[in-house]
Amino acid sequence: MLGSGIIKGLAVTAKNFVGSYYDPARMTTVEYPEQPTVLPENYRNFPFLVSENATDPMGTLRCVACQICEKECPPQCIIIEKSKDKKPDANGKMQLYPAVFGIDTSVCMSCQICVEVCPFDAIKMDKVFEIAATDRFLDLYLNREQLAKPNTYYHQIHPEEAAEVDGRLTADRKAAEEKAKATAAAKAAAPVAAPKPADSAVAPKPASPAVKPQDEPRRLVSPKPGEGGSPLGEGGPAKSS
Amino acid sequence: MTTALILIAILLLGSAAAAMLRRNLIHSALLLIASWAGVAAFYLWAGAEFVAFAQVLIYVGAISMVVLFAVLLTRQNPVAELPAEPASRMRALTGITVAVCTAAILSAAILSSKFTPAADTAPQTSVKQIGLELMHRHGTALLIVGVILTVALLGATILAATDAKEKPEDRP
Amino acid sequence: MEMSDPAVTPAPFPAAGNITDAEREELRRHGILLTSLEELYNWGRSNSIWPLQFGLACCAIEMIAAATARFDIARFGAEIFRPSPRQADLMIVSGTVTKKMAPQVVRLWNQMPEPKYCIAMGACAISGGPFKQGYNVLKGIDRFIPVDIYIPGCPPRPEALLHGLIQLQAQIKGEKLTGPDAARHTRPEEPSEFPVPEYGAHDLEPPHNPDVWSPPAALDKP
Amino acid sequence: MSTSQVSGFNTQVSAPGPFGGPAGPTVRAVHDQFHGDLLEVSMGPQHPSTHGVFRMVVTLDGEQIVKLKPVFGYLHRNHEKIAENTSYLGSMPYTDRLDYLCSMSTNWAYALAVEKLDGQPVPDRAQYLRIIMAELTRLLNHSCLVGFLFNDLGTSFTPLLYAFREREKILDLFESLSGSRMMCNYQRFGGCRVDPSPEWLEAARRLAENYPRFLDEYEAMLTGNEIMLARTQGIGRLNSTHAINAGLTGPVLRASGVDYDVRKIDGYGVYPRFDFRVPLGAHGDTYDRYMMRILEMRESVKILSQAFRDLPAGPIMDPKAKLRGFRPKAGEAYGRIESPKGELGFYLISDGSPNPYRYRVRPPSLINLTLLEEMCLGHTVADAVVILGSIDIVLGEVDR
Amino acid sequence: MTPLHLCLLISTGLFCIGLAGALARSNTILVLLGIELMLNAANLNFIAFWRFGPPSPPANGMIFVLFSIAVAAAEAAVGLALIIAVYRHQNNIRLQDATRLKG
Amino acid sequence: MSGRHPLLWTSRSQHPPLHFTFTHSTPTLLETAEQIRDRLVTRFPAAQIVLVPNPGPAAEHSLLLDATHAPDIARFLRDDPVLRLDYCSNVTGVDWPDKDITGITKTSVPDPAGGPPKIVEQKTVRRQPGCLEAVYHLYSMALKHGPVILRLCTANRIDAVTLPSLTPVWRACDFQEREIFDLYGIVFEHHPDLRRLLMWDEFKDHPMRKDYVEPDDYEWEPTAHGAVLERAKAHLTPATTAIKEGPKP
Amino acid sequence: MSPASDSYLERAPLELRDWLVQFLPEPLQWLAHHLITVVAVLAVFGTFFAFTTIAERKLLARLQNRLGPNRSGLPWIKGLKLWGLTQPFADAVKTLTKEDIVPATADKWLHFLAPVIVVAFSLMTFAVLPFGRNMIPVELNAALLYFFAAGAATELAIFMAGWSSRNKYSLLAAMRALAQLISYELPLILSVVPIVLVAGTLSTKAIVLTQGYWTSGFLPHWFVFTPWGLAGFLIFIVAALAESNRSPFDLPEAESELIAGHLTEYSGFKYALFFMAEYFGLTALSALGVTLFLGGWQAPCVFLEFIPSYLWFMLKLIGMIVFFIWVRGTLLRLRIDQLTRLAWKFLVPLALLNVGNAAFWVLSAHWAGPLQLVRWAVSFAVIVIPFVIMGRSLTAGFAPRTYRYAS
Repeated sequence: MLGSGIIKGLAVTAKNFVGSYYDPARMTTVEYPEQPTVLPENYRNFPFLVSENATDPMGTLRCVACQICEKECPPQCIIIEKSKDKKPDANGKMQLYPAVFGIDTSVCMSCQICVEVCPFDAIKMDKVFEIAATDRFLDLYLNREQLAKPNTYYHQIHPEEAAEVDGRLTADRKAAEEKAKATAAAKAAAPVAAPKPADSAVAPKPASPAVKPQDEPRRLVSPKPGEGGSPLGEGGPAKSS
Repeated sequence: MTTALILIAILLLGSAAAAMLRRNLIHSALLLIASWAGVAAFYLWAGAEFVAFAQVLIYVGAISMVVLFAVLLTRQNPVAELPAEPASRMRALTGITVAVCTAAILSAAILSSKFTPAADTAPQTSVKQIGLELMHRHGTALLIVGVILTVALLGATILAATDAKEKPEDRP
Repeated sequence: MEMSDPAVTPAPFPAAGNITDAEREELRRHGILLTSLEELYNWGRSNSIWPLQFGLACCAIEMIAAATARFDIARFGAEIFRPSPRQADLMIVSGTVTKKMAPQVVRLWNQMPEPKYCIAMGACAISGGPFKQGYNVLKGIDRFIPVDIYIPGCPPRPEALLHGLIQLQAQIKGEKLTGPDAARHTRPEEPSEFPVPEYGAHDLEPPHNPDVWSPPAALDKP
Repeated sequence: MSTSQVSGFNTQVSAPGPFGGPAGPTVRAVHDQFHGDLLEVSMGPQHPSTHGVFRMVVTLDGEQIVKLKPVFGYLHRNHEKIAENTSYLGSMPYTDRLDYLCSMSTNWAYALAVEKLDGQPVPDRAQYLRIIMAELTRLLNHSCLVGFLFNDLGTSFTPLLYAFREREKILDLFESLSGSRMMCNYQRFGGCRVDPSPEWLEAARRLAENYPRFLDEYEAMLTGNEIMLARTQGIGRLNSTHAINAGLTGPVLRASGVDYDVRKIDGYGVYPRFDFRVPLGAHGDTYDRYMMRILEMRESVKILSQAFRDLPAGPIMDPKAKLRGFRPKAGEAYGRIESPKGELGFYLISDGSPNPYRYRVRPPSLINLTLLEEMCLGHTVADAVVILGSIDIVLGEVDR
Repeated sequence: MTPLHLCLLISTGLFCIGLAGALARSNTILVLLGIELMLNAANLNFIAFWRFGPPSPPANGMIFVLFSIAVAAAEAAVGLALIIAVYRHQNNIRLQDATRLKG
Repeated sequence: MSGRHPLLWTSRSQHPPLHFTFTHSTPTLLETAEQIRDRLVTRFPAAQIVLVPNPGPAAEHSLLLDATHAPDIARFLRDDPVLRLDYCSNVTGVDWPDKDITGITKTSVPDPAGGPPKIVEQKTVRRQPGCLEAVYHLYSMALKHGPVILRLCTANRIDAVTLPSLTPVWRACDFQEREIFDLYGIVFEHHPDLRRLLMWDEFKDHPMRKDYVEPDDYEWEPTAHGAVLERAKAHLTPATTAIKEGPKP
Repeated sequence: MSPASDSYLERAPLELRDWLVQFLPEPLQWLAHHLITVVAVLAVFGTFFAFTTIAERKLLARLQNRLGPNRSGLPWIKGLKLWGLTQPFADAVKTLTKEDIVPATADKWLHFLAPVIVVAFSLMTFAVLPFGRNMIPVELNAALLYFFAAGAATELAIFMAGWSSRNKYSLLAAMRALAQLISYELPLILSVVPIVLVAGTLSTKAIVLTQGYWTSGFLPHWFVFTPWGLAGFLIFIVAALAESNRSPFDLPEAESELIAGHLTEYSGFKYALFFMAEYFGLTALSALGVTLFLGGWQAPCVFLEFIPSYLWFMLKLIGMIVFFIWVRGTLLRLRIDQLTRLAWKFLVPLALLNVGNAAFWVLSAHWAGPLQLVRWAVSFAVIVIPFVIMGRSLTAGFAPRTYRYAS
């Protein structure tokens, strides 16, 4: 009969109306700012750099500025500049470190490819998503200092993954140590060669002072349209074809 | 009492005259609706409540819709009427002359005639009374009107609904 | 009008000692009246942000998701997505703005009545995002219209949009009606409509609006 | 290149005055033919029912459509050009953004094409996982599509919100597995990225088990509704010959009664091991297209339950598969899958370098629109919106 | 001057405006509307006499007006239908052009 | 003709089919590409039909048709009862720019001294003119097989860029050919409605061509490197230097 | 008169008014009397409008398993949420202060007049509605006629809005509004005719009074509890939905088709006026439905009469509106031709039959005993049989289908 379908539909919505008062499967609204969002462990938003030590993040970055992630990043939102000097890493091996490491979160597509390709477990995905901002450059471009977060933080946000990574890293470290011991033994056996002090240096040195001057507040330089100096502001309909 | 009447008359005549003068057909139609509403106001003033509401219901609610529909369906140019040609200017002049003459003659006749003074209050007529009157004394007329309406509407439908394309506007 | 903020001492008066108590009282009342009006006005606007029903790409789906049962943007009174820009307060540029679409976006922005706000949602709307290398992709909607809030992410979670909305609400609540830091829409010299770019033979003409957008040359060391 | 020829084809209809004043030549021609007053309405690119930034230039006689020209390109993000300048792996996250409702199946299509290009085998467990993801995606896409369709039909968002309520449950699964709600970036050449935990599989199994209950309620709400029947039955009819010739695929094609499902034809992945049926329509109208989705969802649930039952143990990634520095052999390949919207294909030409020489997406959404005008002619604006909704397009894929 | 005189004068005015419109305008719809105005003028008279005129059977004036309104509605419907038919035929609604009965 | 096709320039065709395990199957073609080619050659003796082999593991070989006969051949393929290729799945445009081919001819020059003949390598650089190509993937819905791949090549990339449209044969080509016209600039003759599909009508370039240069709407990017940085350098005045390190959080 | 009419609560509003009026000089008392009534009606229904909007948003949200607006709070006081009940006032502040845009090409006067007219006329309809015992703003003999006459003008305003905006979507909406009005005015009026026939009056007050009886104290003699009344009520509801442009008949502002229809070019306060008028229209029609079919302000049982009549009226009114919201949350929209077909081929014949049915009811009023049963049976049959037959022909060709699967 005409209207039976309509009544059936009304019954369904009525059921949902009533259900929304007692049935949690129906009432799924999360009162967002008050009720914190529960993010799954695998959640990824933007990358961050893992540093071993919370007190000296810059000195203990795992990143060795190999620039693989910079090359592999599909939208090319990572910039790395290698340092001129070397620092010992957690294994005590002398490594380069990033003098500049920047991620433009206004471009990043959270694809996690940088994490996947990183051979050093130095870059991981963060879970922070409440980063709405009012300035595109000042707030959304993250530099080394903003990106560096300690390993403990990593453990906090991705416990299982971090444990697995740590296990792997300690295994590597052990292997490296044994290897070093072996070589040392070999070297000791060998008549020449005194052990280098760097090999036994376990404690990482504090950050190189060379980096410091760059860590100063940056400032946006806007071109002044009136002064005919910089052509940058105009951009202009430059036709290249 | 008379002041109200004069106000109503100004609304009624003014909007009717404006309607007839406007170039834009939609404006004309809307002004005419105002004029019909003025007529209804006159009825209300005269104490013919029922007729006033019927006037609004039928004129403002139905006829005006049909008129607007007709205007929209027959729109052609943004300018509703082409610039006046000599012939149509002639027509206009004739029309206005005839109307003015008629107005003069009728006004003269009205002003010269004498009527018995009216009762102070409006004749009390309830809706029920009207209904009974309609059904009894004017039953035949009612029937005839009904038949006319039906035939007219059927005719209108047939006229407007040519090539099998039925349009809802043809059934007021 | 300078007394909009009661915390600020009225400047045009020569000295505080010259005003009588009655006058001071009067001034205070004015200030309170104005601030409470301001507060009422901002309260109304911040609690009734009707977004334009306007989605561009992937982020639009997350925008819809923000309006659905789980996240329910309605809690903030912002679920009335108006399809007509005439009734909208907020334009959420959700997704990639292509050069072909950019003139329409600017036109829609122009059609919105003041006070109006713009949220650039997602990487594409902010800077062209992952697609910024594309020949048909506009590198950020802020090249043509002013943006109030940027929400990075690709796409941002619905919660991130809500977070952006809360920030916008806070921004509206802090707006002043008068004075030097008055809200944009109260200043007549600020444009409400922006020139619509035209389709050119190779690119949009102009490729950006220099009045709205002047990219920094670099982040410079002092 | 003769650019003058390009402009010669510029038959863009000029915008008429509010009352169909000076319109373009085509409109005039139609005017003479139909002898009525025509109104040209441009629906989109910002329109509530064009499912994104799609635009239809519609010529109306009263409310009836006498001409409809789709206009594309408002979301042309140069996906193909970018992919030709990116590594094979780098294009994977971009495929997420093609059909942004079904990133999992788009991922698969691309992975399939690359695997075909390189001769890369895939472990069994990964194949099963791919099927699970693809069918979950189908559930998600179809239920959302039906919601959007009802929205176009004029409900006040209710069915859409119910669909999104279920979608959130699937998205939660995707998120906990791949890390992202929509842009999963889950498939890799030679397998999948993450192995789901037993709890995840249990949750997914439970979801698939409960899905028919949701579908029943969903159908009870509006499938039998008289208004729904009157609005969709007999609207936008499409016969099978035209549909085949126009290259339509997916539920739109099957609604016209053509038995063509790439899952059955190609038997890609491990689909031949699954027992499922392909529903076919008889009328090719909007209602059939709607019902195809509903019935396919029920079949998807069946596939899912079989997949959860038979999911083998083992690696999820071919150990020889390369992540970095991947250079497939020179050659070309066309890989296609049955995405929820139809046949989604990737055509790749490799010259042996790390970037594809040519990267082409065969977008089902775009090609399914080929017959939009024919389907809409003679119907009203309200129907055009519904017909468009029933085709199921996603602009990311249409314009790429 | 009694109210009746005034009413009748108003009615005359309305009638003549309608007459002028019907005669002077070349748009068919306006001509029809002019005629409607004239009918309304007649109705005004009915009510005026019913209210202020010599005693008559109760409600007579009102009933006449009701009939008149009904007829006017019929007239409008037919007239506008005719206009639409004419428009379909000759693609405009100018009175001068509608001179032939045969197509 | 055969030597002209870009896929035949290099020695790709010498690869034998590879052995590998493939977990996904493809629908089998009722006839191999060679068989189809042979049948077409007998049916259309005037037509030039070249088998373009696919050296990759997919081994989907294609048929290169000449432009004049292409519509007839296409119609034949569609209606042929053995093939019934009623469904054109995919139409792709490909740009093959001009390329310098370095050929090495080895000639053994007999050593006048009577030793073993000396092998002299002679390098020849041949400028191979490029072309624009349209690739059609055909399937049969009736017989459920496929794909048969057709290729059509334009004479060059500059002025002779017309190809016959196959839209009259398969409606499915409609939008795809328009897209190729838009992005590659191939003009399809007898296409019912050849307009730009994705870019706006006023647009003049063909952006998917390999030599397309984007308009330089440069803006400062914090993470400029590679090509972007090169482009940025043109805009940076010597006075300004981009420095990527900012304030501490 | 039942004793309930003497209760203090019942008399309170009227006595308050009389008390206020008595302070004024004699000649002004008439004016003040009416002014107070008007102000009271405006205030009550203005507030009612505000809460209808929030109720609609919250109810729809609950239907859709959401929470709906719940945190608007109050200005000047931080941290107060008030369950979002102040949401309409925030909206009001916002819309009032919003820039008013008149398109350059628009017909300025009509564009301005349309919202004014629509609100004015939808408010005018409230004049003849009896909100409670002795609580009727204007007592008119031809009250029903007045109601429909005033209501007819609102669609005219929608037409004006659509036409004057010079927007194609608006114009299409204007055409739709006209077609809809022409189609649904008739069934609406025809659905009311049986009431007039049985009650023998056009006065709303008298119609409510005729429903003020009970069988054995708890079976009220509301018209909806008769076969013809039920049928009339259903037709009335459908036609009222159509008249107030509510889903499933919201064609003039069909969002998915015509952007916002006739409202597309309206912003700020003018838009708010339309919005207001829509809700006023809905409220007025619901109130009319309550008056005509649901016994107006009458209590459903004798022993519930202690609750004041105006509260009963409000309760019923809220019930009607909730029903309308429920329908809106569920149903989808008709197409314009289906809309007119439903009116002309289904509702109008059914309503005409119902008039005949009511006539039979009046003629058979004296039947008693077993004849009473026959009377009910006949009356039901006269409605149900044509309903089924015409319903079948209306949905002819439309049915759920079964599908085959590929082998």
